[in-house]
Amino acid sequence: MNDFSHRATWAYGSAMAALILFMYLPMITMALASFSRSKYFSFPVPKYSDKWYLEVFQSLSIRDFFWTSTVVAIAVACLSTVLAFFGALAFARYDWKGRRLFQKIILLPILFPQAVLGLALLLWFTALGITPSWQATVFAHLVWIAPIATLVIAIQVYSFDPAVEEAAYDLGASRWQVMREITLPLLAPGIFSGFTFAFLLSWANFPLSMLSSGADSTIPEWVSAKLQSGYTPQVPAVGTLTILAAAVVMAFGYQISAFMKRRQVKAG
Amino acid sequence: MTAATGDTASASSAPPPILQLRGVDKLFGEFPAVDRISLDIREGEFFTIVGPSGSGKTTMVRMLVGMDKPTNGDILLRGERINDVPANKRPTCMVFQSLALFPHRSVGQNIEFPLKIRGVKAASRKERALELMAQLRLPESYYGKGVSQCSGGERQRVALARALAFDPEILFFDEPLSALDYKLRKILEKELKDIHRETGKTFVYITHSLEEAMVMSDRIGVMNKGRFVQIGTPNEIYGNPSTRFVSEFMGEVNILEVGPGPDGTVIDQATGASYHAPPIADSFAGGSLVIRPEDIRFLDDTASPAANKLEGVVYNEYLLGSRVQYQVRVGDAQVFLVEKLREQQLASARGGRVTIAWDAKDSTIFPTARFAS
Amino acid sequence: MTRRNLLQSFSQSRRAFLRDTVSISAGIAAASMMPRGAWAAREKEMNIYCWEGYNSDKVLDPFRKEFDCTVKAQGLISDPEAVNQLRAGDTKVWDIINLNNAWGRRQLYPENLIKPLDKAKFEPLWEMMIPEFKWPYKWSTSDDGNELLGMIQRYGPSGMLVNTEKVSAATLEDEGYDLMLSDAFKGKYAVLMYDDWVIMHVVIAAGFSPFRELTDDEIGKYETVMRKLINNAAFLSDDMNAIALGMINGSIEGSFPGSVYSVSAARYDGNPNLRCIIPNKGPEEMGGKAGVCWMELTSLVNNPQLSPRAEDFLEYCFRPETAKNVSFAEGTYNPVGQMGDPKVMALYNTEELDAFQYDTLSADMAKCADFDIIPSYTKLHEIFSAAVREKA
Amino acid sequence: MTDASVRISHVAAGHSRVSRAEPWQVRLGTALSKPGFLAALPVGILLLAGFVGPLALVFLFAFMPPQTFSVLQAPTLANFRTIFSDSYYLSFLASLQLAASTVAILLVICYPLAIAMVRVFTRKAGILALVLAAPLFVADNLRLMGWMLFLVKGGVVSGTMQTYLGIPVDSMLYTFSATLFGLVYINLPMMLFPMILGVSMVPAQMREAAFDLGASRWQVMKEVDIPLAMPGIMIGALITFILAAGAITEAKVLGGTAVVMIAQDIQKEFTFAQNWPKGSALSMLMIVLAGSLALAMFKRVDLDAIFGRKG
Repeated sequence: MNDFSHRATWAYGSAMAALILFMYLPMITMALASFSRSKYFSFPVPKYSDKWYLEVFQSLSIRDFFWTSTVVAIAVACLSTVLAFFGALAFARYDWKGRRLFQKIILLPILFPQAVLGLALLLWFTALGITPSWQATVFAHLVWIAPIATLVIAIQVYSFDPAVEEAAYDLGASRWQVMREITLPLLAPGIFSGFTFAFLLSWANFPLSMLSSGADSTIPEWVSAKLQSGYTPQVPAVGTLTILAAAVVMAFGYQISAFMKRRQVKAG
Repeated sequence: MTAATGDTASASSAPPPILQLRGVDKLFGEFPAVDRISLDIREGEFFTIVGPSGSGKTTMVRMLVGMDKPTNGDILLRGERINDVPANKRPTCMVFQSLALFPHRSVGQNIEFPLKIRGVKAASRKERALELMAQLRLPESYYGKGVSQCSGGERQRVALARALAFDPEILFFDEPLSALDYKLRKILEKELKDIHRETGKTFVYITHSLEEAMVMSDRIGVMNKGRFVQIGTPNEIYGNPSTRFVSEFMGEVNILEVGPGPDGTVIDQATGASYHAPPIADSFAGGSLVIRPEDIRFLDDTASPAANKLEGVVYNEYLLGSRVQYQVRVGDAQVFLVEKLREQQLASARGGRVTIAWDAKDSTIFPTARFAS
Repeated sequence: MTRRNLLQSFSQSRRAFLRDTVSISAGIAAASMMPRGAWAAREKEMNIYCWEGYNSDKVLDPFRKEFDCTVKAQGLISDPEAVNQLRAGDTKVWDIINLNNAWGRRQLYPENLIKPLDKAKFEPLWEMMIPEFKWPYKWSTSDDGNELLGMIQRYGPSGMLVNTEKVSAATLEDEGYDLMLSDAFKGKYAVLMYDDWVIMHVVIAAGFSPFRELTDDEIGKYETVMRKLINNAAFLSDDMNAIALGMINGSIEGSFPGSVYSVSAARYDGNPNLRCIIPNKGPEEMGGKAGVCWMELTSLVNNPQLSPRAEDFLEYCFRPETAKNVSFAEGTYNPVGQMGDPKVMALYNTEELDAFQYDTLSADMAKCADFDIIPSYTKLHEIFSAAVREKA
Repeated sequence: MTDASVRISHVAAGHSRVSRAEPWQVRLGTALSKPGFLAALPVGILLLAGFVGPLALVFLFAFMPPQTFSVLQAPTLANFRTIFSDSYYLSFLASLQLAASTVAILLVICYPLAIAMVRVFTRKAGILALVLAAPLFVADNLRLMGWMLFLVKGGVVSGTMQTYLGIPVDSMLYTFSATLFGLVYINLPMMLFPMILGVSMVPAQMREAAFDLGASRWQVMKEVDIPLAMPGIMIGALITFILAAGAITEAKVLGGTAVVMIAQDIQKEFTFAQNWPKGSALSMLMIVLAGSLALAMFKRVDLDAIFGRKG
């Protein structure tokens, strides 16, 4: 399987474990804080309580924010998947004159500091007279997320033999039939992970939502406002629930895409 | 449609052409990948296009199936111009080099694909698929199997079955066997020829291996730099290569650069030795003398008479299955390849002194193209 | 600082087209998922832009249920920014705006961004107010006193925060801002980065009133004080929870500036040793007052399609139990003007009153000048930013 | 059957090649109807309307008089003059220094981890990647708050030390290093994932060949591993550098504004200072910096090779 000695494997293994711990330490702290009865965290936690979770579940505001976030994330995921599907074909599948340039341009929004992009979009929306709303947020998210989804799908497109499309076409299928019968099913795992990524990134985004959403606040906006003034352990409670939900979504997504890949082990 | 060109007299005995190319070329920028080709392919024949990579054969077949359009010229199918008919509307189909099997579909679904596109009912689709699988010696149990689980040869057969399910008037093959190992390739070459007989369809096959072409084809067209350099039956090509390119392309040959000598002989420009060669024109100024390795003999008795006789040392010996090849060094500069059947293997090979010989009729002269005119 | 639509040459139709393109493309995908009709009549929805507190569940959830109405609320972090958003056209979005007292009278009303209230309907509610805010309260009316611009509720004194176990309240009150700015206090306090409030208190600490134009000489003094404040701070943060946490765990002893709201939750949570202190002596031109009193004014936005629920909400906030809930919102606890009403007062217990230092509240308020607009803000803010950037 | 030669005669006479010089309109038309172009169109339009447009507006605003809100005024260099005469270079330097340190630290941390992902845990790489990516879906400020509570005095670290070991530990927050720590944490996946793509571009055979030819482990790393993984490493470094240089939250939450980063200056101009032109001018400088870095990097990287793994 690999050319590493036991000792090296062990070393790499502990480095990996340390990394995972490092990534999750703040999440663990967050969970602790969310069960702390006191608003002001101290460790060891003097008194545990689940009241913040109860408050979260009872809160109509959080329910609204949750819906807004979800609606925005679904809209962003759907739209960016469609855009990214074609974008990925242009990125990786077709040979055309502007391809190299296109590949670079599409990377730029990903590389761009989001705080600055958010402010630029604020100017832009104001200039066009677009009222801040969840629709504007969807648009703002798309600018950043559609390119990411494009990359995710493009990676799948690279492993795809264009001759398969030609063969179907040659066997009498129309362009539309080729798309439906061959291209879409073959790219499905990539499209699916693009969708999942887009959904989750949109869900977690704050810098682009902040200035564009108007009255339609999302969960990260609520979190940020609460952190700045009016902190309660509801905030880490929501954070903990978010990571759990993300874990469920990702595990589910992983199962689905693994299933899809199993059905079509690449015919090389 | 415009009438075909005037070579009808010689073709009268042959079946009518099904596919005709009239001055077809394909330019990529200024570069002609296919250069003004005219060609007739006859109904029911197994026609093979052979050429090295970059010779334009793939570009050509892509135009023939409709994936690309020619820059100039016409492609006629039974006399109808089909330049602008897209691939999915043409009654032809192709087996791809990569086979292009649909990885997300089972063997059965792959074979049924063209029927499904045509709206054939599921039951009769399956019936036809199983029929084809039987014909191609694919076990019935493979029907539901994923194509990725099939071996190379099996996948080859699935691709062929899928193409046959389409029931094309012409079946194109773009080097479909190139990825297979030698032995399997040999088996499939013969199978393909059998299927050609059974179905009676027109096959157009592309390969870079003249050897493969020889086994299967009724006729072979050798391509180089976007043009056909020779078209003919395997025998014609083998026995009478029209240019040095063709003979070189057939495999390893001995080539000597020669100039005109006295009494119809030619003179080796490297060593100054003179050889007997087939008759040459008076205008012959120089060219290549080509001798196949299997046409060179070892003389047991150095005194035996022979048109061309040389002394040399066996430098190395290569076993090629049923045959043996020897590298014989003559003098300092010259190396000859000699090929013998296994039973004629030399007793003491490496380092042994030998006399090699060949007859004038077994060699071919290709005059160098002159620069002017 | 007026801000209009930037590309004024843009035709209305094209702008509408662009807007529609965005909303349609986004809408198609999401329309089916909308929890409630996005384009429903405005009887059933209301949008609030406010300081933290009004957007809490305690306040909004009962209102949602009673009026069967969607309420969207967003907390704000800066008065001037909120004002500018309204100027940029967000009056179409919001129904209620809640800002510190001076903004309504000085800017929102003159610029036609808020709607005056029905006096006959709302003036009687003033009966509930504590003596300091009895009718006619200056900041709730227009300059000429004719129009009622909004309703007031939460208020508080702003000065410094301190851990009284480390520094006695009396000492800090006597020595004032100078004590926190002395070298002995270096590294022992945090700066709460609500920019305009930092600037205000530094001007006062420098000995002037922030509510008039400052001379260059005065600005020079301000800069000296500001740089010292920033350089000596343990850290700068706009997270008042982090500052309170620092005071609880002992890594800092005080905060500059600080108001009751930034310490009340910690007091209620078992840390009565944290306190907001207003110095006893301030600049003479401020009548010797050293603190600033803020008072939130809740107004109706001049929204072309104002939700009829907005007025209901203003009334709703004056119900005793709502007033208590606003006062005891999730994150911060503040006194409210309605505590002048015994029905409201009866809802508080001792711990709750102690959370916002009710014992000294009147005395502290007496040491505070009313919050107002800072005329030299631009210049002062530049100095402040530079000081932060150049923090040693 | 010697008719072959007749057939292959190139029908030369009377059939001359049609001229290929098509008018430019036609050529443009064909270029625009290429499927690649058509497929690129939707995202292209999105980026035009949502990226190029806004940035162009920022550019325009950067030349408007300070404290104004319209782009229809006479352009001026006033904003840039103010910026250059003021101490903004400090924020730029701080941001660049932090970004460079972040990249340096992450290069060292992520390289062995990328190797582990690609070569050691080959089979579990998918799940590992998922586990490492999951935190990305919790907003940055929340995760940083988690660290704040972890490191603050009385938090997890100091609480543990104090309660169980009796060692008093002060707050580890509100310094340059705390900011750097936050940047390293937040940007780690941005470095790790491109690096994994890069490392997986190194063919195992090439490494084996190098070992076989007598190279030491170190030499193999220097001569084979790193040069071949370079495109991925460079993309990772680029993303990390630009994102770190444009960060705000880390410096605020963990750094206690001990360092002012340039994005914070920009944000302040847009919010508390209400000075859009100056904010835009600062943004322009940021954009120029990020843009030129990106362009320089793009020149040396083949994206097909990275994402298609066609090393």
